[in-house]
Amino acid sequence: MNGSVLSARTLRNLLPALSLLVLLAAIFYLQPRAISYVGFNLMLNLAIPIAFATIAQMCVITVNDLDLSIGTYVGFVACIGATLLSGGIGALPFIKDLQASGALPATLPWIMNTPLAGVLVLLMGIGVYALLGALIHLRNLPSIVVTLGMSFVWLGLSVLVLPVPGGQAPGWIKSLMTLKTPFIPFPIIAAVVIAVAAHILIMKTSYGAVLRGAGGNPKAIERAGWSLLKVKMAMFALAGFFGMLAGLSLVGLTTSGDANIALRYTLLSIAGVILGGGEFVGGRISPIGAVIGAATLTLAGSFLSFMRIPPDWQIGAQGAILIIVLALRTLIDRAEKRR
Amino acid sequence: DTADKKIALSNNYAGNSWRQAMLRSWDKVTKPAVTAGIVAAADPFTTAENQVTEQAAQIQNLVLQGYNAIVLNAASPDALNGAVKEACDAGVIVVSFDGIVTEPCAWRIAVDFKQMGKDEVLYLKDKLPKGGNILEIRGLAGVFVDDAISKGIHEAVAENPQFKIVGSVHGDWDQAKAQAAVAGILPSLPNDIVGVVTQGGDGYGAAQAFKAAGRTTPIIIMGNRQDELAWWKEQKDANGYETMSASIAPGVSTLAFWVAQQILDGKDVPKDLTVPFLRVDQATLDKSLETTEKGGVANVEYSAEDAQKVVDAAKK
Amino acid sequence: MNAEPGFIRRLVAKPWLWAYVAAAAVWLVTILFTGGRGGGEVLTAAFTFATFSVIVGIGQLYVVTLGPGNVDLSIPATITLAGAVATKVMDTQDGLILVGLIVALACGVAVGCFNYALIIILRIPPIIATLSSSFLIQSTAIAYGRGIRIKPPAALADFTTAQVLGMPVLALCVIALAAVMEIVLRRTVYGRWVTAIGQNMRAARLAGVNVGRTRFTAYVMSAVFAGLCGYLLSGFSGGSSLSMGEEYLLTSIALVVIGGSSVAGGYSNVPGLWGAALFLFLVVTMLNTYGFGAGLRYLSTGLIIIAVIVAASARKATR
Amino acid sequence: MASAATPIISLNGVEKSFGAVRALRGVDLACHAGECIGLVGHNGAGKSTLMNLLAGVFPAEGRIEVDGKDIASRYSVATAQAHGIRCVFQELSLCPNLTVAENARIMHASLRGFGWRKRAGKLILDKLDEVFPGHGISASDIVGDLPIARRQMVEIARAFSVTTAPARLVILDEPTSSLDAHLASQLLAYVRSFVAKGGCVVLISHLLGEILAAGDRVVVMKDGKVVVERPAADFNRTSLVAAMGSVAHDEGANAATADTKRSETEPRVRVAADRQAGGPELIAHQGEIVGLAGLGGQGQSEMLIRIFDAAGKNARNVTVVGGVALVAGDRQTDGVFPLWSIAENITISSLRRMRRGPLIDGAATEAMAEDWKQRIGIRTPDMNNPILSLSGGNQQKALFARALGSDAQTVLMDDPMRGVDIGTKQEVYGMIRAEAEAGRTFLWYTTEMDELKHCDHVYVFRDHHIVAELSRSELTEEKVLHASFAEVA
Ligand SMILES: Nc1ncnc2c1ncn2[C@@H]1O[C@H](COP(=O)(O)OP(=O)(O)OP(=O)(O)O)[C@@H](O)[C@H]1O
Ligand SMILES: Nc1ncnc2c1ncn2[C@@H]1O[C@H](COP(=O)(O)OP(=O)(O)OP(=O)(O)O)[C@@H](O)[C@H]1O
Ligand SMILES: O[C@@H]1[C@H](O)[C@H](O)CO[C@H]1O
Ligand SMILES: [Mg+2]
Ligand SMILES: [Mg+2]
Repeated sequence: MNGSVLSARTLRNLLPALSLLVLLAAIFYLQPRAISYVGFNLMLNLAIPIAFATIAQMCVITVNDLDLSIGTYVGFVACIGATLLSGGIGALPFIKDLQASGALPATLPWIMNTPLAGVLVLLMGIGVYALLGALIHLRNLPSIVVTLGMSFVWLGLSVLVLPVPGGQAPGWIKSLMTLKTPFIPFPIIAAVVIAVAAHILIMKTSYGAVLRGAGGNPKAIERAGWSLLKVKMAMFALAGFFGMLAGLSLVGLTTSGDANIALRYTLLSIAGVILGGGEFVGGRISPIGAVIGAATLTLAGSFLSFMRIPPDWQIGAQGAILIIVLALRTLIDRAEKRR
Repeated sequence: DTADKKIALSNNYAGNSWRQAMLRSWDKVTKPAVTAGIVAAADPFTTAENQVTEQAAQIQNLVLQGYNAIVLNAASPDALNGAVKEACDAGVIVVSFDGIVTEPCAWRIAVDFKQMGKDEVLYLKDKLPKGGNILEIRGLAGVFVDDAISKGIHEAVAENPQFKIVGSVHGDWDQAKAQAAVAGILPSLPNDIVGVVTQGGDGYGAAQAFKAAGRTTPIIIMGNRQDELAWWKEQKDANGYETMSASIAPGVSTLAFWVAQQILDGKDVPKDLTVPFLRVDQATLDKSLETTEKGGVANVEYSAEDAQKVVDAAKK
Repeated sequence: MNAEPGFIRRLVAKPWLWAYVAAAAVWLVTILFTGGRGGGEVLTAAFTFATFSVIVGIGQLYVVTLGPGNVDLSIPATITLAGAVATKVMDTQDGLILVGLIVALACGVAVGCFNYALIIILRIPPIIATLSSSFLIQSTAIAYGRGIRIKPPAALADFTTAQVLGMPVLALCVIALAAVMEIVLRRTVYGRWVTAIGQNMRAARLAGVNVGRTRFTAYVMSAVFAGLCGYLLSGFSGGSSLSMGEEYLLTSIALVVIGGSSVAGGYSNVPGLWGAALFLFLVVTMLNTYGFGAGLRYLSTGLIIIAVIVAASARKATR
Repeated sequence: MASAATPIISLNGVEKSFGAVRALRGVDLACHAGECIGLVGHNGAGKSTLMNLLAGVFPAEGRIEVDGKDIASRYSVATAQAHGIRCVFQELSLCPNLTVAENARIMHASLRGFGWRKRAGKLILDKLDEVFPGHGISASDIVGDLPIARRQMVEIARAFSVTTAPARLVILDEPTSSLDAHLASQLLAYVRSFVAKGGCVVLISHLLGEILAAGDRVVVMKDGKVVVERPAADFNRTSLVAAMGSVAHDEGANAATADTKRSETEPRVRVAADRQAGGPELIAHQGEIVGLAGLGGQGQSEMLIRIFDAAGKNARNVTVVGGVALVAGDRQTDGVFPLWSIAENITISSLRRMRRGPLIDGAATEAMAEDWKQRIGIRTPDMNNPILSLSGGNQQKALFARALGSDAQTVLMDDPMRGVDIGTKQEVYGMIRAEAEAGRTFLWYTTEMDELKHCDHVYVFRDHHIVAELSRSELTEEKVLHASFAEVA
């Protein structure tokens, strides 16, 4: 009996990977040249920021909360990345306008051109996330409302920083994101590194067990003498950290910022966590699954594009593919149960 | 000869009448071109959600599928540069229009949105030399079209101080949204609003909001949508209402198609082309309304010859 | 606190109170700008537009009450589809108003059944099931109408824009609807079942609650209300458009939570929807009135929402 | 270290109120090394509250001395743990999403660094081997996958395991409520050996036999106060029950006596025999009390759920005539609606017949709640209080009221007496008997031999199959145990 429970669980854990493989097979069937070094580079490089965002969302879901602001936060980071982080305060459009109008001198003192300003703001972003965790815990607030509010805050800040899309990503991020690694395409290496790092951090470390436990039974964690406040703050700070990586890697790929760049990441990241086998409550999550989920979502887009759907139905087809991928999982799950 | 070349349309949004008209124009012009063997394929692709990241992925997929040229209505002028650069590096021609991109390797078919904003104010100046209070309805915040039109409006108002912008709301180019925003701000505005400057897709909503508030309808600049034109005509017939209407013609997508075809054909085409926006005036209203289908947008489509003329004009 | 008369104590204990307090505060700040001029008109406009969000908010509320993970993301697409189909069927003829209504509601029923089938047969988590189906519905709307704007029948347009003494007739109807739905939630077996499922689905099943039918009904109801909203909205704003539902995604969820219902399910109230809807409209109006640019407007909207929720929680803590 | 005479912890006049409810009204208690204190009292007497205080979960008024020093003001979970005070709470305190080893780590902050998982696994397994030999639990099992009895075993083992801080005082709040007799005796034996080695245990149980067998000293609580405190040797069952304020019932006075012949009529519940295992079919007639026996977690609950799900449907192999109601034993996951009042929790299954027009009749539901408050003795000032304000046993009573108050003809009971005090149990037994005589059918899963004696007919389960069928006259403890352990024996 014990053995069968175990194997059913392992199989369920394997499901995300299985759906990914099926999708890859379908892509190969439709477009054999997609399955190549160049093909993977093109199809998967945008999966990197999604994977980071999904991990960020997963951190929040672990403690039974939901982050509806991750998309706008990623956009905010991208805007900062394309301005403050590359050229300091001097890179902000309104400073440039002031320079153009002659209100400010053409050459600015170094302090206004140092990327340190960007680093500082990004660190503050993580700090804000930690504070949100604290606020949500101390006041026992529904995270959905707080992060819904925050989604407006981040969007507003982005629009203030970059009223019109633009800016320039720092060169080092651009070159990192377009790295041509030998043999194995960079996005695949990056995905594996992200998955393994997040897995070790959350699933393998001893404090990781406490963090996840706080999702499973917060009362038990408190009764064992841990501070739930610290746990919440840690998880939200982690979300802020991974969200920051998402924004930076995204701006490295797009090379410039845009306030509306990642609105979709909110839903995508939630879908990624669920596709990866995570659950909304109870601290049941899987970092590896989440990264696979992100890759699946990205590849689903490629698959559809290869299918050449009539224009009217292109949007619908994306819905259909989500349904099919998840239905596949249910079918395997059912078959396993029947056995 | 481009008979074996494949062209794709990458589109980031299909959820309004302008975009639907754009897609229809594309079909109308490219289908015969494919049948005639001018190009091998001209497939349109639309992303599910209006998102830069999704469109970037779409462009990359189109490259993988071996399209020789991508005609692009971009979700962002800068944020797609990474994907566009990759496409160029892979030898794919990228021609952007309406939502143009700044990446130097791509071609741009631009409409001078700023001028469009200016013209709206200049029209008001013509009609109302004494000036007065005006209300501005903007588009989607953070998108460059919104910024450009608004800049033009504000510049022209600065040059004509008899006008004063007493309120500014975002209607997101959506008439229901515009209606709600205008209805909300109207009560706080002075009674003597003489004009409403808009960006397209929001004029009808504004008219409804003025009507609901029981205020006299000022001169509302329209945005070429059929419902806007129809409302205008109704008013005109009833009480001689006068205004103007302007927007980019959705058929620019077909110009972009021909430009891409010519580049593939080895023709020398300048990177930056400008087309005038399409303007409807009191005199042309009836005719424009007649040729605009229900639910559509006043439109012009381009033939290969039209495109050639635009290119030649730019070379001079 | 003990000295307070019972009525006030009970009122203060209501979770929806804060939405109204916030709405009133924002309204006052707005008319402060004009020195009190136009206060009534602002309210009229607020009621007019809040009406549509409340209609979909009610459906969303029932779904959210079903417990963690339950949410209907297909509301915007359903609004669009129902609006498009209804206007096309009515084809501007007053005689077909009822037919149009039935068709719009039928669209809702179809969408609701489809959503629930995804959730129950394919076991797809509701958030993803309804998101996926919303893409399919949106495509259907595009393929069906291609964004064609047909004018609504005049009688429908008149009804949706009618006012008595500055109060929109439609708003009065929806206030009545909200009252009925509040009674359904509190005082009927169905309402209790919804709330029970939201707290503990397994326990509900073992207590004899017909879990399947109850959830099914909630999802269908949500879609039907979205259909109704699409129908009325196309009447109100002079026809349907492909983007007419877009803003109701976040709004419908925001109404539920700002209105004082629990996002974790099992604990909800309908009156809060109206407070929250008025509040959200008035916030935008206030910021527009004060001439805030888009950036500051977003920023302030966010901070105000957080402030309201923190204030509401302070009340809970002192209770 | 303080001298042996100084208590590990002593409480002086501690008080605790939850709003209007005064849960503790001045309690004195001292726990010394080398003794097992048996703590008894009616449901809601304040036992769990007192233990939460000892474990530092919430603050209280009064004097708390640990090792002779007054630390009431800064007493917390962390201080308690540092002084070797551990608690197995009445409502399980494991994280269901974590493995057994990870749950051990939650308790032991020192399990960290490289290889912590292995060490945690060994720690917990060694202790499980020691307390519950043959437990069948593996360190990598996800706790949520384990049946409730095994979860309880893990939690107990975790409380006794030692890393940096010693285990000097272990509080067990109804540890045996989910354990069968066999596991319970293993635990009690371990408690004795722990005490013999100088540890201290506070044992709370409603099974007085356990208290008398394992306790050195018995403390009786009533209405938030300690009313009696004497050596266990001074008590027998009857005197202990008397001390608690209930009248001891003659063993089996209410139990069915005559061995009624099974009816020939069509049964209310029939579950076809398992073809592979070849056991008997399960049958329950109108007015019968049918017991499902065996060790804990042998498929009895699953059988009840199967029958529950089959009601009103055309299920394969299971026929059920008429409506069914279920009394959950695992009240946290199967029974309680945590956001609701006691009244709402009780009436949920009966709403359909308490309608006036389309609306629920408020007066009728209120009357039903009040009626059951009286009939089953729920201790609360107001039935509109939240259900979670009730003590564990009283929550269980509310679940009973829900099922008995419904119009179901068959009541399924999933080890329903967990945490119910002895006085109430006797009353409920009586109620069940009376309801059965009035025609109701009961299917009763229980791990307590005493309760089987109330049944007309008993099916013994082992490894998800029915392995024996005993009529009232055939029922003996030996036969049940024999069937339960057939393979071992
Ligand atoms: N053991 C369980 N634990 C948690 N949820 C469950 C369990 N069994 C069923 N459910 C959920 O309860 C819901 C209803 O399932 P069920 O088959 O009991 O429906 P029902 O109420 O009997 O419906 P109907 O009577 O209309 O057939 C489903 O969403 C299912 O996922
Ligand atoms: N969190 C709480 N809020 C309000 N009242 C509470 C709370 N916890 C306990 N009580 C009340 O305190 C009293 C003592 O409860 P406690 O749980 O200590 O009883 P108990 O002796 O453990 O009972 P049982 O044998 O049923 O477990 C009860 O009246 C209970 O209703
Ligand atoms: O993209 C289009 C055009 O930019 C138009 O000018 C305004 O409406 C938008 O939808
Ligand atoms: Mg059922
Ligand atoms: Mg207790």
